[in-house]
Amino acid sequence: MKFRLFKNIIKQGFVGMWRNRMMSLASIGSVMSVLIILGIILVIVLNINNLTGMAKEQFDEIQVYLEDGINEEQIENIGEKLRELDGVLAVIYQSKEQALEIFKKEWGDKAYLFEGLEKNPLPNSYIIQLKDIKYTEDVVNRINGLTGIEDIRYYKDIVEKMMAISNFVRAGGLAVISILILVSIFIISNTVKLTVAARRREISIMKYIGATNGYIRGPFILEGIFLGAIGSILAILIVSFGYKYLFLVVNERLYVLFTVYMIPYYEILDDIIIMFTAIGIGIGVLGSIISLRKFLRV
Amino acid sequence: MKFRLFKNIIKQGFVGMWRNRMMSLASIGSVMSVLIILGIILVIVLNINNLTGMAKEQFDEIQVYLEDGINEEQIENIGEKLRELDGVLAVIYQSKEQALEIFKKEWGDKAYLFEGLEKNPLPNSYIIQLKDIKYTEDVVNRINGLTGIEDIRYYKDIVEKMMAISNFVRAGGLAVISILILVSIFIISNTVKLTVAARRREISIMKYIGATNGYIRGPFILEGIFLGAIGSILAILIVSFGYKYLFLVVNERLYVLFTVYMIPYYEILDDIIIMFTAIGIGIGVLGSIISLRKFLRV
Amino acid sequence: MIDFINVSKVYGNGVKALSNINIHIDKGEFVFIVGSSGAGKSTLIKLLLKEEDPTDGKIYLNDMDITKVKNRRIPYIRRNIGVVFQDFRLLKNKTVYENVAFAMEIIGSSSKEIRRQVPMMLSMVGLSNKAHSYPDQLSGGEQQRVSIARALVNRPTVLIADEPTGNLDPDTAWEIMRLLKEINRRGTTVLMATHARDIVNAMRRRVIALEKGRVVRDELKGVYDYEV
Amino acid sequence: MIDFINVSKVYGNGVKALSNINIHIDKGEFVFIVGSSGAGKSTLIKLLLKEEDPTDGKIYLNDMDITKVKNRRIPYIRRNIGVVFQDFRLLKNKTVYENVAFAMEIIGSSSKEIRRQVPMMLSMVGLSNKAHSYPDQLSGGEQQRVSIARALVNRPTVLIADEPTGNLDPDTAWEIMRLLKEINRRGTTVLMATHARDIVNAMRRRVIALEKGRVVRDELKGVYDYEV
Ligand SMILES: Nc1ncnc2c1ncn2[C@@H]1O[C@H](COP(=O)(O)OP(=O)(O)OP(=O)(O)O)[C@@H](O)[C@H]1O
Ligand SMILES: Nc1ncnc2c1ncn2[C@@H]1O[C@H](COP(=O)(O)OP(=O)(O)OP(=O)(O)O)[C@@H](O)[C@H]1O
Ligand SMILES: [Mg+2]
Ligand SMILES: [Mg+2]
Repeated sequence: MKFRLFKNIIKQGFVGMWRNRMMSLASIGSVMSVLIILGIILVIVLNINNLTGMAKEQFDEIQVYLEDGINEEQIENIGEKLRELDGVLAVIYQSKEQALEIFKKEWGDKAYLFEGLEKNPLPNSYIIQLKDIKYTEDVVNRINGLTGIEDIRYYKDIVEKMMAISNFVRAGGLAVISILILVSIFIISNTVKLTVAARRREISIMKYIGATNGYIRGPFILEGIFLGAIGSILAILIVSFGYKYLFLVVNERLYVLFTVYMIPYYEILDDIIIMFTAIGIGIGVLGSIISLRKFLRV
Repeated sequence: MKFRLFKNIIKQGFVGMWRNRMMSLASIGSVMSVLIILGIILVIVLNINNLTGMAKEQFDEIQVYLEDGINEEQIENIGEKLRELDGVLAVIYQSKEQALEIFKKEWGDKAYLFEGLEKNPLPNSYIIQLKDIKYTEDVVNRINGLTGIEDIRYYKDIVEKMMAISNFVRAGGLAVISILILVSIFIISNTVKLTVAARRREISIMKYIGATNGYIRGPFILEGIFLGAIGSILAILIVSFGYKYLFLVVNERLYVLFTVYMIPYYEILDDIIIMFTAIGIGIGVLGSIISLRKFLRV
Repeated sequence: MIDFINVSKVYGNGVKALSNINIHIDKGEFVFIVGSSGAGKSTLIKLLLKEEDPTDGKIYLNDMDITKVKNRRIPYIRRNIGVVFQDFRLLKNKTVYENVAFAMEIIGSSSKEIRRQVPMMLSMVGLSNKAHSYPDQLSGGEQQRVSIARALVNRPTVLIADEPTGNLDPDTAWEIMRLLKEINRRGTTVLMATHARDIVNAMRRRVIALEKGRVVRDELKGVYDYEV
Repeated sequence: MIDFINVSKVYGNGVKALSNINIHIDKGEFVFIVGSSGAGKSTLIKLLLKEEDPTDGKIYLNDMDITKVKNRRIPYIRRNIGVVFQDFRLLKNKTVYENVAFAMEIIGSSSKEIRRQVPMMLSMVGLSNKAHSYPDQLSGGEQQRVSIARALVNRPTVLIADEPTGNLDPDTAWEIMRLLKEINRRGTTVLMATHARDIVNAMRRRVIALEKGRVVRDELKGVYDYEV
């Protein structure tokens, strides 16, 4: 008997969805719209975040200029000490000759301007790659204690600004997404509420002829799940194909500047599928339950 | 009599809104939510656009290096010709001594490295400010025809990339906003459709006792206007205060890096008020009219 | 006044509700329409109100062929007819007073007229003390009487009533019938679908009997049926 | 079986619908409840169904005090009672067949039982040919008969009917009455609010008369009133 009841509930969920086609479309449309908007924001936030992360990586270097007078052994010595510091990933030696080469390369066809130099004015240096940008301050303080160091060049200001931007974008993105999820639950629960309100009479009649709350709630919740699931599938398709298209277009037209900075669509797909399905179905169920509460008290 | 009818319609609009409190709240909430989302996207797009615009301005310069051998008069002559070119806003002369000063300044406390130079390797130059970046190519072509020019340095690649970004952001922003407006009309018209569906019986009864379509439509449209207007006022308040807060926070915490790049909140306010009010009321009216059509055929 | 000429009605699902109906009703007549459940009485009334369109035939009301009338004109036709619906059709979110007043508002009556006319109608159907109740707060018979008050308040030239006493006890039913008789005496044409054998037999007015969508009897001073 | 003990009902807006009602009904009785429009008949029935709660007093059904019953248990009480509502209360988006079948589905009947029982009930109320119509496509009387079929399909121990013949012609009404009599003969307690004087007078069963919310008459083998 229990199984028969269950079968009836499922059947009614489907039948209800079909008989209230227009309203079902409205609900699916709302779930879909909200998830698409969420997707757009998500893509923007993820990409900005990604960009910041990449920029951060490029500034996690410290350049240590060595005094001109020290000998090979001392240089080696300093190198050893640097390598031992906490947070240091790698240490690369750059002799003054290498530095001049790089310098000239940077000036390109204007390099002849420096041909007239009496002697190489550039110092020997170590380039330190950090495990993470957050170690900058620590490492710099330690290096200051070493002898034979002429100057330390690091991107403290830029580093700090980048960190601030990164945190700001992450927090902002989180806030926007939270607001959006709240907004979407609000919209959907309103839609479902109106759907339920339009069937208020139906619900009260069911109660009057002896249907239990569970029996009445069942099909509505199932309907909510169906609607949410369909809405999220549509949204997943639209957002992922949309992003894929965008990615490919960008890839073609602006390849030099952009491609590396955009998260590839296949990396984002899994997250979107899991997130959207969960949110879509969650919204459907939540909306149904919230909306039914009031009308079941007959 | 006409006036009495009109008064009745207005009264019914208000009464209808009040008696269907829950559904009115739902509609207002939807208009508001959509406009807030629109506002967020709008603020993002406007700011990115603004940033690109500013970056563009910084690259609308062409630097023209002059041959070392030419005399004062020839230099003057070239300057005159440059000034006469189409699209040129201003032309500034930079002597080789000034160039070296700037060069040294850029190197800061490492400037002593260049003390040993036998002679100033830098050339005299003109810096051309363009009216708009789009004139770059033209101007460069003309300058190539002049004598006494050693080299022209302009940011063609960067310019082109910036233009591409700018166009991309503008088009993307437009697309996102268009989608959002469509989505919002869809959501609202669904909400109103459900509201109307819930009052379908009411409408058909009115028709059966002899009310004209205009008489029935009036209060609903008025209700739509009220709901849209209230929704947009709330959205305006939230978006503008939100943006103001964000602006002030950014101003305080990240002032060096950011403030100049963010559009001040007072500049954005007018646009938001006009845009949101128009869209809110438009959505309300459109939603009502679309939703009523079907039910008036009794 | 009212003419049905060869009227047939087949509903969308194939149900033949009326076949080849010919009825002529003069101004000022009082006509009962009787017939078993599902005979087509309500359908006949729905055709007059243009709630449904006939599949065939012509219907004249006040010498106008209403089967040809434009959608925009329908409300003005309905305003000449007061209707008591079988399912009442009251506006749920308006009080009794507002429901009756609404019928006056839509034709643009002055609020002075409304304030005078509505309470009078309500007292005539015995509902003065329920003026500010909502339809949900009324008994079945009370709702039916609100529906009657609304149908009469604009003094229509034709009154159509679909079982206006179905939910009323005999005493109240007779009071309503006295009201309809009075209104008819003052010149209003009355068309009433009913199952109330007592009333039909006692009133001795014209009776049109329907059976399976056909007119099987049409007599002046008739009775409900011959089994009495 | 059914006991009303000092029951009063005052609606939220202050209307005193019932005052101090005391009624005892035995298993297997057939009881008419009569009274003018607004006397409190429907309210009495709504109390039995827990559609409304009494302001005062106790109501026993099958020796259970239903005024104290928990919300969760209400559906199970209602399943013992078949109800014909004055306003039919059919599910608009289900066909006639589905409406009747639904009452069986909710108590978990097998589809075999449903397929046997529903057509039988529909033929008993004369609606076999309307099984697949929606309520909107039915005449008033047909809707009322669907409501009766739904009330009877689960063979309830108590049948409550609120003016089950209000929209029916006399012939159909008598057929329904024969059905109710038969069901009563098989042991079902029947409680019927009605205005049908003919029927009450012909049946000679117990009559409880209400007037302004009070029991003014309670007779075995009674009549509708003394004016007959
Ligand atoms: N909208 C509809 N669609 C399909 N069939 C309909 C519709 N309305 C009525 N019918 C059918 O048409 C026939 C006549 O219905 P009608 O309502 O005119 O009967 P009636 O004489 O008013 O009956 P009652 O006395 O029970 O109210 C019935 O068989 C009914 O089922
Ligand atoms: N929900 C409600 N709120 C307030 N008053 C109500 C409500 N329901 C009914 N009433 C009032 O209670 C009284 C009794 O109503 P009830 O429906 O019981 O009458 P009834 O005997 O069934 O009448 P009828 O024969 O007309 O159906 C009436 O005066 C009615 O206006
Ligand atoms: Mg009918
Ligand atoms: Mg009643």
